[in-house]
Amino acid sequence: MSENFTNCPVVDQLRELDPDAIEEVQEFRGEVTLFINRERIRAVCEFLRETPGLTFRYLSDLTAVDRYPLEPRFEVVYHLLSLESFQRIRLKVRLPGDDPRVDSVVPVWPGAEAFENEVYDLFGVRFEGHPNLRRLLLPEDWEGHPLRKDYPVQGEITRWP
Amino acid sequence: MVPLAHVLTLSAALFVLGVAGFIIRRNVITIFMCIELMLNAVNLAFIGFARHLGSLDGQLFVFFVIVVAAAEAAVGLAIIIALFRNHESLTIDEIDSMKL
Amino acid sequence: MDTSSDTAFFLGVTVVKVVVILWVLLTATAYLTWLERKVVAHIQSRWGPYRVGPHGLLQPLADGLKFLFKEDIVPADADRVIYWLAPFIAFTLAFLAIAVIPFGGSFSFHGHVIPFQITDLDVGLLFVLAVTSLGVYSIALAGWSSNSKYPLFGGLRSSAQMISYELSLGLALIGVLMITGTLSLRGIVEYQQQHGMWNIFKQPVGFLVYFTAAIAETNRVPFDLPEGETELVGGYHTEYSSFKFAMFFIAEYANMVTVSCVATLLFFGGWLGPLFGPPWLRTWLPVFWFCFKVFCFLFFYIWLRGTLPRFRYDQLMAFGWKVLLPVALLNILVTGAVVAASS
Amino acid sequence: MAVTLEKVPGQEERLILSMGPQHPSTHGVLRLVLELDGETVVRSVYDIGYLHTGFEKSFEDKTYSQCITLTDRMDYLSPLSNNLGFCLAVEKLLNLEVPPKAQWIRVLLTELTRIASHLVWLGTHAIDIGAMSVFLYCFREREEILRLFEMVSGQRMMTSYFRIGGLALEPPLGWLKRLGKIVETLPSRIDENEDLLTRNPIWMRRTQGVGVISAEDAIALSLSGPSLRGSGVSWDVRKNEPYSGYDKFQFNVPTRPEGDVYARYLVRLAEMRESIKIVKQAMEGLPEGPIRANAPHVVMPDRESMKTSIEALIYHFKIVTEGFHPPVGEVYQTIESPRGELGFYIVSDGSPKPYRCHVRAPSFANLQSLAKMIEGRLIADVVACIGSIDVVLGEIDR
Amino acid sequence: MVILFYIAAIVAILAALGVVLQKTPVYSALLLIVVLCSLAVIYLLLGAEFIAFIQVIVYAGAIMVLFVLVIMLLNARRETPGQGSRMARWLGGPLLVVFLAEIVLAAWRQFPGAASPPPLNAGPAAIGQLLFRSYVLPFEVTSILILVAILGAVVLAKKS
Repeated sequence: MSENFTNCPVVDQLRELDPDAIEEVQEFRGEVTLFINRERIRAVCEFLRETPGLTFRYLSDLTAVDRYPLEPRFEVVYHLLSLESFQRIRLKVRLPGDDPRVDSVVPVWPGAEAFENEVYDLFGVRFEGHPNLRRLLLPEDWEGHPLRKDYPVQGEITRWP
Repeated sequence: MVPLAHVLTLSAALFVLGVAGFIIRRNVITIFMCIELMLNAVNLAFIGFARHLGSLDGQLFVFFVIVVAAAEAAVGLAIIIALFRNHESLTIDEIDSMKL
Repeated sequence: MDTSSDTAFFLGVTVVKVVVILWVLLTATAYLTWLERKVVAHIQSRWGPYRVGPHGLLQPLADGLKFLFKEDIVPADADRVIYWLAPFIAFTLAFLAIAVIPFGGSFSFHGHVIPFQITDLDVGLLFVLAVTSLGVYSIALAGWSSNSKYPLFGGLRSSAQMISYELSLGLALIGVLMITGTLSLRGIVEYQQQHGMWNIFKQPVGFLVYFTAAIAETNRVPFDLPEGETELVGGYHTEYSSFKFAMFFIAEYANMVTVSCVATLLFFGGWLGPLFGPPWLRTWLPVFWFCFKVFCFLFFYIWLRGTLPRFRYDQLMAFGWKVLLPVALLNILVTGAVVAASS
Repeated sequence: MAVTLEKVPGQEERLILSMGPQHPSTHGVLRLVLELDGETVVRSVYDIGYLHTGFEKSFEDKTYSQCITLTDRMDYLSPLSNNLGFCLAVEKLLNLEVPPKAQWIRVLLTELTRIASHLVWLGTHAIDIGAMSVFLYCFREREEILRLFEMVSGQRMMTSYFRIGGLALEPPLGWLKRLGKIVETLPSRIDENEDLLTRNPIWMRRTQGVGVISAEDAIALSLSGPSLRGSGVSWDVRKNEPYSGYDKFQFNVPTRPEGDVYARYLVRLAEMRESIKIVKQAMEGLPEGPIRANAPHVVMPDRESMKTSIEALIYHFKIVTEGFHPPVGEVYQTIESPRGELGFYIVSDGSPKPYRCHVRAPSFANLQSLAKMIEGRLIADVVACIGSIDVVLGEIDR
Repeated sequence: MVILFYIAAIVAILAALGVVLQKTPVYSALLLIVVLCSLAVIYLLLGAEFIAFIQVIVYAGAIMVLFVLVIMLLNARRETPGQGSRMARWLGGPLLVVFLAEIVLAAWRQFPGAASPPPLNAGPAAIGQLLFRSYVLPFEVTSILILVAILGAVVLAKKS
């Protein structure tokens, strides 16, 4: 977990593109995690997908983690995969609890639509520019976002009519 | 044997009913069906005459009428479908322009 | 013998025949369902019904009872009159067609010659065609009156399908008619008897077209799109339950029987077959041959069901119009040329 | 849930059809809302969540070992793949090496799971298109494989056989013999099914050119597994990022360039044959040795040592009552499940329960391609396409 | 036989009344099928066997199926009552009755009583002979007409 971790060519190339894009780099069990500036996530994703030699063309996964009660509370996690070099990389965007919104990556990967819907549904993170942000797993009129850490686990006792 | 007059009376009654329906109904499809009713009334008269005269020509006319009715139904229903597409309605009062 | 007692005798015999044939047909259709379950089960290497009676032989009875006592559900917005009418139309028409089917020669009873047939019409084949052509109403109306989307699709599909395939069905038979020169079903069989050759050898193409179209007419695999349970849930009878459903069910199997009977009569020599033994056997053997041939067709139906996937709607229409119809027309053309050349 | 489609003004004659969740061929409780022009699908939206059980929330309140039983129930047609994915992820988190015998048996069982799962797919796909018999043949074969699972784990479907660091038990005696018999008969049984379908003109007409997805679209839509390989992209986690010793096995990754339903069908059939090859290799080269890693604080001791060793008893008590403490960190481990790339993303805060565990369900991503496949096609094709991407709703809704 | 004629006639008239008075198109169509079938029975009684079955096969079995199909397709429910012109309402009925009376009167005067008609051979063979000998030109013309009708129907129903 070092700020000056440079064993990954992606990091250098990204720093070249935009010095402010990467906030932090971590490595654990051989997996590289880049913390990306919230404003730049779409640009970074586009860059990673398009740049020859990197070609992280495949969005493997998109999810979120709630670090409640820490702030910034939410981390949106992107797992990218390069089908050519068999590399994986993890991007993270930190979002504050009072304004959990981030640019959608659907314009970059249409396949992100369902994943972002799910994160919106279960975490309440809003994705700007998502074509059809909706509750995916829970009913339309559901209140709250169950995967948040402050969501009551016990709930109310349901009375059947 | 059935007297010819009775056959013709039935035929006339059906024809008049067809005309009445043609006048009082508002739905295009029903109106079309009333036309079919009139055709059938005429067919009945043909068959009656064929029997009366002992000639097959009347029956052949019925044959032709049926065939033509089939063609007419195909075209007529196609027109009705086209009308419905453009007017969203089957009521004859609302379809008053010649344009489809 | 005076005519009035003659007429009375004729009427009595006809009533007896109607009752017997109806009973036989109802039982046959009931056991056809059993046969289907059994055969398909064996095709799929399982046992099929085995609980009710030995080898599940009483299963049709159990099914019938179940249908009788199940709750009858009518959809809330259904057009009730037509919703009721549709299964009755299906049922009646399916059993009406059997009236002109001869299933044997004739036997004598107290000096009267009684044919194995309810009534012999000069235009018997036309009667069968007329009755089956009305069968489409039951399905179309059932689909429409349920006021539900899947049945509506099933109804629309079947209307289009039946109109399309009826053409080929009728045209396929014309070849036979041209050869035999009669519309009487009994006459067609007698023609085959006189010429000592089944029509299948003269009209193989006609038979193939007829049977393919007939499978489509009876909505069976691989043309069972109006039901298509994996696409349209149950097609036109999705919303039907209890005895009304049973009527559709029975009608479908009765139609299969009718279609197989017509195929037997027109192409496979009807009740013709080797005769031997004492006179009573000679009287009843034709009936046996007839039933045996019909059974073979029914078995083929079931076999298809266990084997083939289903067509898609557009493919079905394309097949009907672009393959079956031209082949049927060509068959007529060739048959006509041959008949004209040989006469 | 409860999605609706609004009618486009001026197109009132179009029909909005709600297909599912109660429908014979939506493979569970998938609901599709279709806008139909005649029988042609104009637009479609899928609606899921009818089987939502909140596994991801439940994971957070269970120790790592307890989570394994939950993973069974996600993709209920391939429980062992799910077990494996989760165990591998936790093992990666713990940096735990699994002994070769356990790895081999894991490979063997997950490949059997793949065959069993593909058999269910083949059967249901065939019955969707109207071929009834194939369905029952496939289930007959699958039952044989499920009996094997029952022999090793005591359960036909919810096996929970893999443990973090190895396996639950030694496979019973006579198991390999039985396995050998099944492996011998399986190829001919697959041939039988193929006889009924592959060259069948009706089958080919129903599947060829239907639901075409190009390679670019497949990648952009995060498609994975056989559906991706059916579009000509040769990506298989087993081959490209080997786990659990897959690099020691010889097998091919079948692909087809067409991208239609038929291509996906052929790919899956070929995969079943490849799986049989892997199973044979694993059977023949099964190494001797322990079935659990030597990590007493993580892996449960066996019953014998518990009776003789006080340390083993204490470890047992600690693992059962408290669980183990992995290091703080996060891992993402993918495996090739029968449906595609199954990923487990586990965030650990050092406590015995995962802080967050996300499942990247292959069906969840694959389902997105459905809209692209069916728009402009007929209702009957919808059914064929759903079958061809082989979705399992338990996994989608989690 | 004669009784059968009157039964069929009464059924036909009642059903035709239904066709005209029903407000739901499907009922009208069904009743029209009843009319067609009872007419077929009358044809049978009048010695037109072939035509009777053609009537059922073609008219009831094909043409009316098209009607039902179109009604289903366009989902035509009860029609809305229109405001017809008052003159039609007051004059139409009596005029129709007068029209009917005229025809009936003429028919009864022209053809009184039951004449014994000459024998008639109306089998398919006889009809075929006549059709393809004396009426071969009309026959061909109708076939062209049907072709044209098919083309017209396809063009009309096709979506623009």
